Amino acid sequence: MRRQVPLILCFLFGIVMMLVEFSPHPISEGLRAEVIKWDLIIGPFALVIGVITLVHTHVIRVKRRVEHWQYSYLVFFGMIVMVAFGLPTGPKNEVFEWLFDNVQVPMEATMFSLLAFFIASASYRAFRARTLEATLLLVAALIVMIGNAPIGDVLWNELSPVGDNIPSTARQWILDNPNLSSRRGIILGVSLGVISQSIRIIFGIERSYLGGGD
Amino acid sequence: MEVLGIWVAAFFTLCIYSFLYRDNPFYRFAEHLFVGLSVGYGIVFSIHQGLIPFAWDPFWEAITKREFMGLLKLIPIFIGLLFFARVVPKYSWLIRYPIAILIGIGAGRAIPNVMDARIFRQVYGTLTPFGQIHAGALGFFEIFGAILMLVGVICTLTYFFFSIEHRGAVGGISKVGIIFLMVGFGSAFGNTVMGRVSLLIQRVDFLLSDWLRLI
Amino acid sequence: MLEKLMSIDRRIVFVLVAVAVIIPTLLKVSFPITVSQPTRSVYDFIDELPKDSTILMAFNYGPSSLAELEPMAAAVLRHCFRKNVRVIGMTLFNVGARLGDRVMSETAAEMGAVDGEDYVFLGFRPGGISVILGMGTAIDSVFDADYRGKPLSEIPMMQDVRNYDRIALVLDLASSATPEAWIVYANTKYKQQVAAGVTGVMVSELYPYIQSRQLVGLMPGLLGAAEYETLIDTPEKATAGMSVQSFVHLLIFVLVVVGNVAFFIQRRRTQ
Amino acid sequence: MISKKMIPLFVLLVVVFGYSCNLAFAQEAPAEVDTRLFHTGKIWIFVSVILFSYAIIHSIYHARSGGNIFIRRIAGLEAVDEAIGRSTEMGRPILYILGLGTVGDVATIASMNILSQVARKTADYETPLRVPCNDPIVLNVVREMVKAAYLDEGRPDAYSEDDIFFVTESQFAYAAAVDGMMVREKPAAVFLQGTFYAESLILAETGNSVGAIQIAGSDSDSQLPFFITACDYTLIGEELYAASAYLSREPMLLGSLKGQDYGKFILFAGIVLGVTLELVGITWVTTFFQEVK
Repeated sequence: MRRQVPLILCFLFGIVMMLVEFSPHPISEGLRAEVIKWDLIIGPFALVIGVITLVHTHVIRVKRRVEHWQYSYLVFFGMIVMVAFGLPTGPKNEVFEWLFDNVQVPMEATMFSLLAFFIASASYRAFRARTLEATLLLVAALIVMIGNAPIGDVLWNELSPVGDNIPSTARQWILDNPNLSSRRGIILGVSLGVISQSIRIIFGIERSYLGGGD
Repeated sequence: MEVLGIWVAAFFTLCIYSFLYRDNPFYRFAEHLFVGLSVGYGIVFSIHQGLIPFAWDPFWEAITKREFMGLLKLIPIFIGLLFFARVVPKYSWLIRYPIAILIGIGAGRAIPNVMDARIFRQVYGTLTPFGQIHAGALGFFEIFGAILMLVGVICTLTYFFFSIEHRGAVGGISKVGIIFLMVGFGSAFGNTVMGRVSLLIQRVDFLLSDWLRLI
Repeated sequence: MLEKLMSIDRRIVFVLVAVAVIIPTLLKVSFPITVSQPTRSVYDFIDELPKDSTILMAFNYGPSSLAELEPMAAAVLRHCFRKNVRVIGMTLFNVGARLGDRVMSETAAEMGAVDGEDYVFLGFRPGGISVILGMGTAIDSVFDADYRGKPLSEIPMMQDVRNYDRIALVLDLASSATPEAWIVYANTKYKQQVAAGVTGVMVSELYPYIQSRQLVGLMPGLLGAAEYETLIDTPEKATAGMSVQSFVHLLIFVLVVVGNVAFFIQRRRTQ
Repeated sequence: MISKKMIPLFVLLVVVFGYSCNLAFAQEAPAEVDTRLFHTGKIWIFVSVILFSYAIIHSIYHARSGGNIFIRRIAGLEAVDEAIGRSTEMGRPILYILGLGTVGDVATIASMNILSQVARKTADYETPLRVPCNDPIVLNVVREMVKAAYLDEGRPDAYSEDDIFFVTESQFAYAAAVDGMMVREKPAAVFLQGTFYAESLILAETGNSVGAIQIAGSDSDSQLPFFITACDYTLIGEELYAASAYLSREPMLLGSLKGQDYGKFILFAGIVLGVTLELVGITWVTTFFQEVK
């Protein structure tokens, strides 16, 4: 019951989903639509696990008084406020939207914008032409950067006697050519990996998603 | 409310930026509040735009219409409810049922579609320029591009062969593969710089124009 | 001196970056934008659509990449409303729901587009790939109502749109791997035309799909948004942003060069 | 594998499905119905799937029955021991970050396999191993795997469940929290293995700034440039999968790697043959790979 049933379910749903892809027959199409519906219905319940685990983690932090445990109350506070305003009326609630627009959005947007600083610092400190490979990465990155910045074309057209918009043309060439082919190589390899993983999962060879235990 | 909103947003923006100096209580305050809010937001959406339309509505319909066969719709709902077994340690293994179904569906639909979209169509894309070369439809520069693409795809693919030692010819080809990979990663780095800086520009624009009204 | 240069506190770099953004923002400098082919392809595709065609825009981004993708969304929406192309909005990310709703209604108000006739926002449904596949069978099997709760059957523009058959283009505005999901599932399975507007990070990896024609076109981050603004002749935030962008790019360029020169001098000395 | 008890379950499922399909069909009967049982346009995809499945399963059974499977040396793996050794000497923890993937992601599973090998070593050396998780399901699986590793090494006492903990599902809050952890705890070694998104640079750069040895590995190729520039060693794309096979010597992983290599070889041959034939005007290979109508 603990391992076999999940393995059988996984096999059945997997093999059905795979085979219906090859048959345009209405029964097969109906089956496909039904399985997709099941996926849509079951999926949202996974939320339960996330919430339980989060609450559990912070309850333990408070109980054990780990460093900065006081901040855990803020997590509960934020969660409760959002749920209190959003749950009864749905997401089209004024306070809920206000909190999202003026608290959640600026915080997340700002957190991400920290990346601008980090990328500059990483460029300065870690971006070294140590080896041939690193040099290539560096040169390609610099060309693409100058091609992306509108000032690149402006400066080139002002200063250089030959050609128009060479920086953006060079950028486009790198993207269209060496970049494209290396990405394609990666896509081919990774896709074989994805398919092989899926085959292993369906046939119950890969079971790590079940976790350990019996 | 709008002015208050701008000030609140500016306050939290600055709280997060204080991290650039170092980790501090303002940052931690914002970080934890953010975690809470985002989880709360996620709960509301999962319930209102996920559980209610997908599970509750059909469930209610099945109950009120009193159709026996309609009750079959309750099976996936029941399977979904097994996620709650996580609360009871003794039965927490029951969550494997819904997980197994979700994973099985994902794996099953991936196989044919990935084979088609990401293998067949990509190989096809690699071959088509050579048909055009045969037809004489390409100029010198495009022919050069097509050959370079072929070399790039083959060498990159060779780099990812794991069951042969990379010595001799194979080693050489895979070295060329690394060259292509690095140029590709370099272009990603260049584009990412642009992406990240855009985020900063937007925040600075918010602080300078919406909050401080300097522009 | 050299050691000092090599090991400067990263906070000094942070200050330099801040200055390179703040000063040009205040000075409002502006540069012309060169439009790249992949962006032009998206523009041309939408521009050539007959009146009253429908496209689907997926707002698959959160606040984190709002800066890159919202200007793009606004520019494309303006173009569509101007051309009388109807737009169905939806998202696979819960954070995208509020953002998509906002940018659609604001742009519509500005352009005089009517909710339910010229555009509709369906909101969010969890399930990712299953949502994409489910909409291929019947949109109302996934979205029974729009974001405001109005049943699809009561929305005029949704009357003849049952699945992908009447949708001319899916434009995925994405900050993660969703364009590949649309390619693998909507394009392969339903022959749906797909285009994407993505964050800078993802631009490079999607190029193989342009050459193989699995993507109609691709807009690269803020630059893509600025290019689109140039194409529809309405310079807005993205065009201004790209000008500021130039200075930060120059700064990072210089930082990389200085860092490497210092590195080489140091290496030669130790040798 | 499947016992007789399961037969009623099978039957039940088939009945339920059959009925549901009828319902679905009745509701959504399209105007033009394609009643073919098999989509002839997809025959080659079907054949490829079957052949590739055979190659994978055959290689796995070959590996299981003791067949020798060669995997090339992977640079960066030697550094694993070095990193663990260094942490032990310095008495600082090891931080193992699995990224934002779910248990369905190949990269996450590969990463969990590598983690399990790392855990075996930290169990021996009693080096604290801290694993902040982003996905609750991953968390549960990882706990089991690490516990099993400590048990196998005979050190169940050294295993601490609190060291493997859930942070948040929110991407940025996760990055910020792990970042804060790096600054506070100053780990000597940081492993960044799995599926990563934009948080990769923050994590790698902060790890770099606290002076940790960093070993990265990911198949999220848009994030690889940052790992390559900011980390000491980086496993690129499939190298991550190969590394997990190489370290664990698990027949399943070795076998599938071999099977995938067969697949690559066929693609390789297909491309070379296709190009050659195209150049002389023969198009059947290209037609083979063409879009299904």
